Amino acid sequence: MSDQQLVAILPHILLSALILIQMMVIAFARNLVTTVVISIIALVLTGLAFIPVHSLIPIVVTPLIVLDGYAIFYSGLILMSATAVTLMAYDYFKDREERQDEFFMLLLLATLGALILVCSSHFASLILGLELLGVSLYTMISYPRKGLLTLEAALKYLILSGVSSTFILFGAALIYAISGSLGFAELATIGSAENGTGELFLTAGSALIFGGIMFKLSLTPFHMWTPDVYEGAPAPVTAFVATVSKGAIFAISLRLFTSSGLIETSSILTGLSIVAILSMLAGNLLALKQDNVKRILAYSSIAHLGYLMVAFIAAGMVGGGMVGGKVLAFEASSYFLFAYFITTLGAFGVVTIVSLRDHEKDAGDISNYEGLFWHRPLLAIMFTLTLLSLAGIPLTVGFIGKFYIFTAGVTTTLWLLLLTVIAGSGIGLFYYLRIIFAMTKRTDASVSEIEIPLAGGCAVAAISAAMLLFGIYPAPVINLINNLIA
Amino acid sequence: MQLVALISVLFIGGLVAWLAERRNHDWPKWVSLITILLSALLMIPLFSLEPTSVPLGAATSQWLLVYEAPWIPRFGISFLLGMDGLSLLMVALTLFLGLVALASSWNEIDHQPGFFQFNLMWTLAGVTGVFVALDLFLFFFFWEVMLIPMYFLIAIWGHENKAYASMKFFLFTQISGLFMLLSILAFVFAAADLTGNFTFNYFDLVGLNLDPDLAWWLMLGFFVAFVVKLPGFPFHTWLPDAHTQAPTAASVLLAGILLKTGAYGLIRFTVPLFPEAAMEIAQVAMLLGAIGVVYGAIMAFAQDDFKRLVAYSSVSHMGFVLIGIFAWRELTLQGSVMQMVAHGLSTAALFMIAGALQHRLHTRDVSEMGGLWKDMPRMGAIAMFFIIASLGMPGLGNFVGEFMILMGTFQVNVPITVFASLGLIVAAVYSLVAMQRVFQGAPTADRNLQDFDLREVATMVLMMLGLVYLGVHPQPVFDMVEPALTSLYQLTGPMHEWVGAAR
Amino acid sequence: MDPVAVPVEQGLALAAILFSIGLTGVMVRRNIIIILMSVEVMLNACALAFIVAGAKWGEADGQIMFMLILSVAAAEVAVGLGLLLQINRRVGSIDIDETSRLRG
Amino acid sequence: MSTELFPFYLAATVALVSTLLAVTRYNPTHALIYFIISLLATAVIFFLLGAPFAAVLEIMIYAGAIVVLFLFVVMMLNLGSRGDELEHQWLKPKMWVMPSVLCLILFFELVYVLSGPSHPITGTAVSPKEVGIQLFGPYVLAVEIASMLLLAGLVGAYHLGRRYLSDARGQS
Amino acid sequence: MNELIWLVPLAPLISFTIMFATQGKLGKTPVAILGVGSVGLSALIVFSIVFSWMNSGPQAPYIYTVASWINVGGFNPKISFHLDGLSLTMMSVVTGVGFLIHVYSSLFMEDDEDYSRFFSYMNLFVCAMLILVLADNMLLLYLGWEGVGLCSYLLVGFWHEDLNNCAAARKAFVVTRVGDTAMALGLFLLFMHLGTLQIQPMIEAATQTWVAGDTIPTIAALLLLGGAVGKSAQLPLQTWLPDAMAGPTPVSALIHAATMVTAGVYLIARTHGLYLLAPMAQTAVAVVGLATLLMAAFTALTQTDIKRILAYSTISQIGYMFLALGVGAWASGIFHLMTHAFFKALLFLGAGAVIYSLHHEHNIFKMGGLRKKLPVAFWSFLIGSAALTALPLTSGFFSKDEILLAAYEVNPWFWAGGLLGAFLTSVYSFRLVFVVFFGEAKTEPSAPAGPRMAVPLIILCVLSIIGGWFHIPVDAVFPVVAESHHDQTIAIITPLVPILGVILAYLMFLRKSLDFTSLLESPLGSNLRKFFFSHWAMDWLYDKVFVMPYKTIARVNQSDIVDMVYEGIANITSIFHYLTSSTQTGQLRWYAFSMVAGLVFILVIMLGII
Repeated sequence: MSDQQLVAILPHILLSALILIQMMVIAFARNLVTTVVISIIALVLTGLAFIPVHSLIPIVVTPLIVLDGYAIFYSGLILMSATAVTLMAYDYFKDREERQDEFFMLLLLATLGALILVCSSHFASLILGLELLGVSLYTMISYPRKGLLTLEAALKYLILSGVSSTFILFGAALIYAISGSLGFAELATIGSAENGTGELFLTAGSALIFGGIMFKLSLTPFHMWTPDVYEGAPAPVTAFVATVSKGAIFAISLRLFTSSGLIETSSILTGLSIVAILSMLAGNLLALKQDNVKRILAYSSIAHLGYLMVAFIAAGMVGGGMVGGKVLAFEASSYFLFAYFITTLGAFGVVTIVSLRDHEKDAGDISNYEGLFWHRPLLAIMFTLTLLSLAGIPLTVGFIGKFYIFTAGVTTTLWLLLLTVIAGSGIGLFYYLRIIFAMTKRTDASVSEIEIPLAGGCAVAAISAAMLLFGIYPAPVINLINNLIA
Repeated sequence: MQLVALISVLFIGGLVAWLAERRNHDWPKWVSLITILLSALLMIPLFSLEPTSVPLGAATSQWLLVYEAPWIPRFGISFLLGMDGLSLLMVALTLFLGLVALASSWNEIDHQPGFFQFNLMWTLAGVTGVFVALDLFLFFFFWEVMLIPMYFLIAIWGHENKAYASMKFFLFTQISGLFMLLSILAFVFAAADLTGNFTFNYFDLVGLNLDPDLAWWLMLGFFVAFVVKLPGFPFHTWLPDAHTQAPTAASVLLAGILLKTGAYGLIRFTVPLFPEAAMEIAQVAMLLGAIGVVYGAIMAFAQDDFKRLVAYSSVSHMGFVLIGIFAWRELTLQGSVMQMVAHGLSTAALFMIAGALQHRLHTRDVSEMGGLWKDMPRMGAIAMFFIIASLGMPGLGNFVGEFMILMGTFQVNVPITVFASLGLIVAAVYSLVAMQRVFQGAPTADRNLQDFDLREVATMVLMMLGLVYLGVHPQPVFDMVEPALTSLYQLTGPMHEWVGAAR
Repeated sequence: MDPVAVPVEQGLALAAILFSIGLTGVMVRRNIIIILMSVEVMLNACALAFIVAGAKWGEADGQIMFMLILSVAAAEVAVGLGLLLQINRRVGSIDIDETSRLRG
Repeated sequence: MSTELFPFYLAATVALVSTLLAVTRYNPTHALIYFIISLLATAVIFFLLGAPFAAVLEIMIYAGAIVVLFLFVVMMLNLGSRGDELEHQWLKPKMWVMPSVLCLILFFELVYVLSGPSHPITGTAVSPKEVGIQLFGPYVLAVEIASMLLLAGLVGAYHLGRRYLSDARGQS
Repeated sequence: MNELIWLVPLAPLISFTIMFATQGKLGKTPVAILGVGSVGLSALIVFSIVFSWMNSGPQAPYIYTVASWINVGGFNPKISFHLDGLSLTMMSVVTGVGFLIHVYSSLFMEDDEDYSRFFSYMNLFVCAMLILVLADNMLLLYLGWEGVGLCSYLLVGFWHEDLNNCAAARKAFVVTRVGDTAMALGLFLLFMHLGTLQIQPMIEAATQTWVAGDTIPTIAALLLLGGAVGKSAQLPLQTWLPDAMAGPTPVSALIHAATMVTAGVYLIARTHGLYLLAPMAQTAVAVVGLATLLMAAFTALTQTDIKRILAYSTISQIGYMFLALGVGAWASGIFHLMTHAFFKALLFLGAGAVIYSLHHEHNIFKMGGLRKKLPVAFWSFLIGSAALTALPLTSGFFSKDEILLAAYEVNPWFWAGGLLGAFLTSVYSFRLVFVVFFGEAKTEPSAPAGPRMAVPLIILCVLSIIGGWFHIPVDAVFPVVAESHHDQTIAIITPLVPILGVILAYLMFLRKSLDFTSLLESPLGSNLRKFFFSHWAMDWLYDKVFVMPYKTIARVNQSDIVDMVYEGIANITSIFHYLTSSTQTGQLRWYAFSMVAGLVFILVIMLGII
């Protein structure tokens, strides 16, 4: 392995090393603040370590890992999200579980898994990254062991996620059987050379892989675990599942399907389109009259991943005229995910803060938010912003994200999908507005007891600011994405 | 820069008003007042501007002011504002009605006045933005921005059924808005294929030779969004609910200016961008307008809720605007603009009266009213004036608008004109019935009611003078919008010929 | 020893059958232990498929994937059984239906 | 059908039958023992396919470590027969119908994919040495990541399996 | 003097504005001075103009432009006044009679607390009417046209605490609006083809564009006729006028007798050039007039309410004017308009005096024997009725005679019908006189009205008698009608018929020597009577055909059927929500099942099996 390659995986090495250091520190001097500080340092250092990497891209490090702009962008997103979750989790667990330190270690491990995922170029690293992420998450979800709901959520996630991993594995095995290769890029050359049976093998394999990925992305009909896990898991962990986990998996699946050329098969595109439509409709319909905010966010994430699939599908379409379909599709999905990341983090940040009062149960029910506008206006405004952003209303980053989805769809003339996006957005508005409306109710409810903690408060405030800033002036992020991806 | 300042003043004023609430419960409304006056002050120099030479297609120039700054260069989106006579008039109306709305809510809002004023100001800012935005993306941006504060105004300070009404309002406008977004994007990409230039700039997009089928669909996206907002039949059903449940100030803004954004959009975008496609749909649009005129009037007649009644009358009146726009003659366009302004004033006043009644009687049900003239002669007389205005009495602004629309449309399509003219009759029916049920008859109970006070009378008189002025001396308004309309009118050459040939 | 000339398709078919049996187990059983075991059956089927494929190409990759699957299985089982213990401690049962409260 | 393939079919049949029995037993201990048999049969197949190293690992780690872990847990839980009875009540034959049908469809789809001209394995056996070279060559990072994966599993199992300090204090 | 023409409509307008702005804060005296004085000022100016015209002989039309109004795309109506013989005549009537009625009202309405509001409306009415007659273009005319309609509405519903008055007022407005809309359409049609609405150029252009009998001028003329019919209460839009008697009596005198209802006549006379191009439309005018005059006369015979009798007589008399216009006797029509204004105002004001003295009693059969107690009223009625009946030497005689003779020239049937009408007129007029003023007293009147009511009555009495000798200066306006050579017998029969009617009325109602009771109580007779009494069941018919269906539709659709579509969409969405959320059972095995099902589905699709 050359020096350059070592530098290229420096972030991962650094993060692993710091995890080990953290473990040592926990073993010898258990202290929550120290642990959290180490976590933050680890995340920041890892982020900084990408700077030297930037000058080397694209670079292949063993067949397993490839570092390019795409990977760097998603790594950045993941690290940002992990940092925010760390801050929220600090507030959340401060007074809850008797030993909180391991949580932060697991958080770092999960983050490492996600980082590996986004830069993997081989089924081995794909599976390992996926499992590193997953295994850490199982424990994170069930971390407050006293709550039954958390255990149930973790168990459901563990079993179903395990099943979905086997889907991916079996699919990979099929593909390997026909192509003799486990690296993504080689698939592109082999796939076309094979005869009819090979084609079927490839398609069946990718269908299986896609089935597994759809589970992780909670796309219909693989979505059923989502609301239960979202509701059961502690709010910061839900934020992590919703952002890091889904984002990383989306990134790798987009890379897998595009670099292997699988996505350009028309039957696969048809399947993807149907899944996307079903997700948009089912996600929004399920949320329509839901009374639990965490479940609403779960359903809305199903719908959002459906929207994201529009960009995914656009990446497989030829054409696109002026702006080039594939590049735009990548750009669109990246921006949309960026928007989705900060919006979701904001939403769960608020849920976390509201949940701090009650140690038994997270603030799920919509009634927990009534009157928030009048008693904790700042918190309410931040939540309103996130909800509007989820709904894709201007002034927020979610609007630009949806704009990108529309753009990607329009350039590739995916009219049916876009009409579904419109229908879904329409239904979506209903439940987002319901939450906002609940917040504006005039009650002298107990929301006035809510105290805004320093760490989580800062995180949510920063996220809201970013939501507004990049909603109004998205050019910096767009330029960044273009520099890294195009 | 003046335009940027104008919009920013309103945005910032809203924020300040909100913050001011922490100091004193009464400060926000004063902040709002100062904000509106300040922006009005900013507008004064604009009235003396002469059109500059910004090319717009092959047509003559109409623009008084244009401001451009880069925004999202990736897509050729810029922060492009432009003002011509039409925009100027609409912005002036916006500010005036903002003032009226402020006056109508002066003593009405006890709950969270700061946030109320914030929403009021931001609605005004959003609407102002809509009227001056010339980048399609920016236009859509403002189009949506004005919805949220309006949603809050209804959802927080509305009446008993506010959740339903605000939701309906938002859903209708938002979903139709997404269709427009789809159209905008498809249009921009189609245009980029055509010109090789990737841009949302109105000036660059006007006058392109699109594929007719594509243009038709694109036009439809714009059309739906604007007609829902207008609101045209059969997309009008959000309006009665929204108006009924909204607080007075919001009703005033909604009826007075938000509906006008739909008409403005049709004039500014739908027809000039897709003249041939608009030509194809013109007959249908006019028919929808005519149905709206009559249907709205019949519905207004049937209502027991005073605000609902006025809301349906808006449907009826805006139907004329729709007819006028799609008849697309100089006469009808001018008539439509006049109708927009006059309807803004008369309906705003009627909503103020409805609000005042609700404030005093705690009901909007007209069957519980009656004989109120006796109790409140000033209000009765003023209400009579506006009822008369809204049924199209010559000498007042509404008449000028309606008459010119019908007269111009007659040259384009006789049956539709005849049908729409029925609206003149049914308008008289519902207006006078409303007048009778609310104000006439013997007082039903011994109510000790406060007649209009000085503030209310002053606002009303201002609007009355406005309507009379528009009725007897409308020419300044016509002159103001004339360059704008003429150049838009020239842009669409073929449609003009077609309309002329249709007889 | 040279490998037996098993047709690749038959090897994969065996893996597919095992996979399906495991899947059925997950769908039918209520005992969490057996559900976990069924997942292991599926993982094992995948491992078999990789070995078969690796044998077809005569490469080490298949076996390496098998080893990775082994570690995955180990990690999952460790956490899964930990969860199981905790659930049994809280609920007093390892019946999946008795722990189910989240729905709607 | 050549005799050469006979061991393969025998092992395959054993694997199939034992796996079937494993997922249908009411008693978890029985099920796990059938699973071990299935794993052993699989190991034979691995061996036949020219992967002796994998076969050894299958027996040592899969059957010897992982499944034994299961057995330990079953014993720790000391479930008695209540769970079996419940399972017995629940597992009516009709419960198997829909899932089995679905799995059959899935299976036939895979068979459809596999139903091309046959590709007999022609390669040579891959020795443990070769595997080792590969593992610490191109796959070195995978080994590292797997170590982190096991670390995560370790930490998780530690956290979940540990009793609460308060509980422990209460008992002592 | 002509230059002061702008002040004529302005003076009442200013007065209106002041009173509206002060909202009853002024005392009654200032209001009276302002209200009466402003109209007086207008009258003064008008009569000085008349005087100067008389002195200088026929003059060319004088056009005074106040301001430009609208100038858009070739449509440029101005606010400008057209002064010629016709408008001068109309103005004289409006301001002259109007002034008298104002004077009268200042006493009649003295006890009303809304005195100021009353005069503000009256002034606004005068202003609107003056604009109507002075307008140089059809748009301005339309402004006045709608303005008088509005004032009519306001004044009929003046006592708005009684909802019946409001309903009557609304009916007046809406029914006339139907006609107005037709008229507006006529204007659109004319503008489309002629490019202007300025009356004189428009008529000139019309004559250059079309020849007599063309379709478009016929349609336009018929549409204008629609407007005229509405405003002048002719068939089929006459039903509002009797109900409009709900207003104060001076209002009835001013609006529903003397001035506003004649607007239709004025309109047709003003646009007679168009009717000359449309002989069919002109015949329609005559037929409408004839039918209306007969129908209203029959109805008047059976009425018992003093004001309703007068109302139907108004409708009938305007029918004569239409008849005149229809047969081309333009000047006679306008002449009858003027004389009718005198005697009808007289009759109404007289009726007002009676009602005033009898504490708002309207039923004539509860009156009687008032001849001695209310002499002024009695003489007013007598003279007014005589003029109405067209007894020789009264003003009405001259005008009606001209009309009938002209009608004979065109079609003897018109003449015969008109004559029958004249006969009926004399019967019902003198029925009224005899029942109210002769016989025994049934209600004791209070003191007769003061001089402010008496003086206008006396002046109008004089005018009703001598009005026939006035020469209206319309020769220059209308085409010269060829000298008629009618039969001597016709010329003799025509004035005799009314006298016969008077005699019949005398015998029936005063001497009671003729008794038709048995005839009236026969089934046919009583039904016919009911039929006439209900004004030929027109109200009933309109109620069933227009009002009820409209109300029913409106009520049925109160909650907006269109909204149900959207509600339906919302409900379907909700149903889908419940369907989908029932899949979230929380059962792990179901979740796994759905995953496998999904996988099967994906495989099926991706493998292209389906």
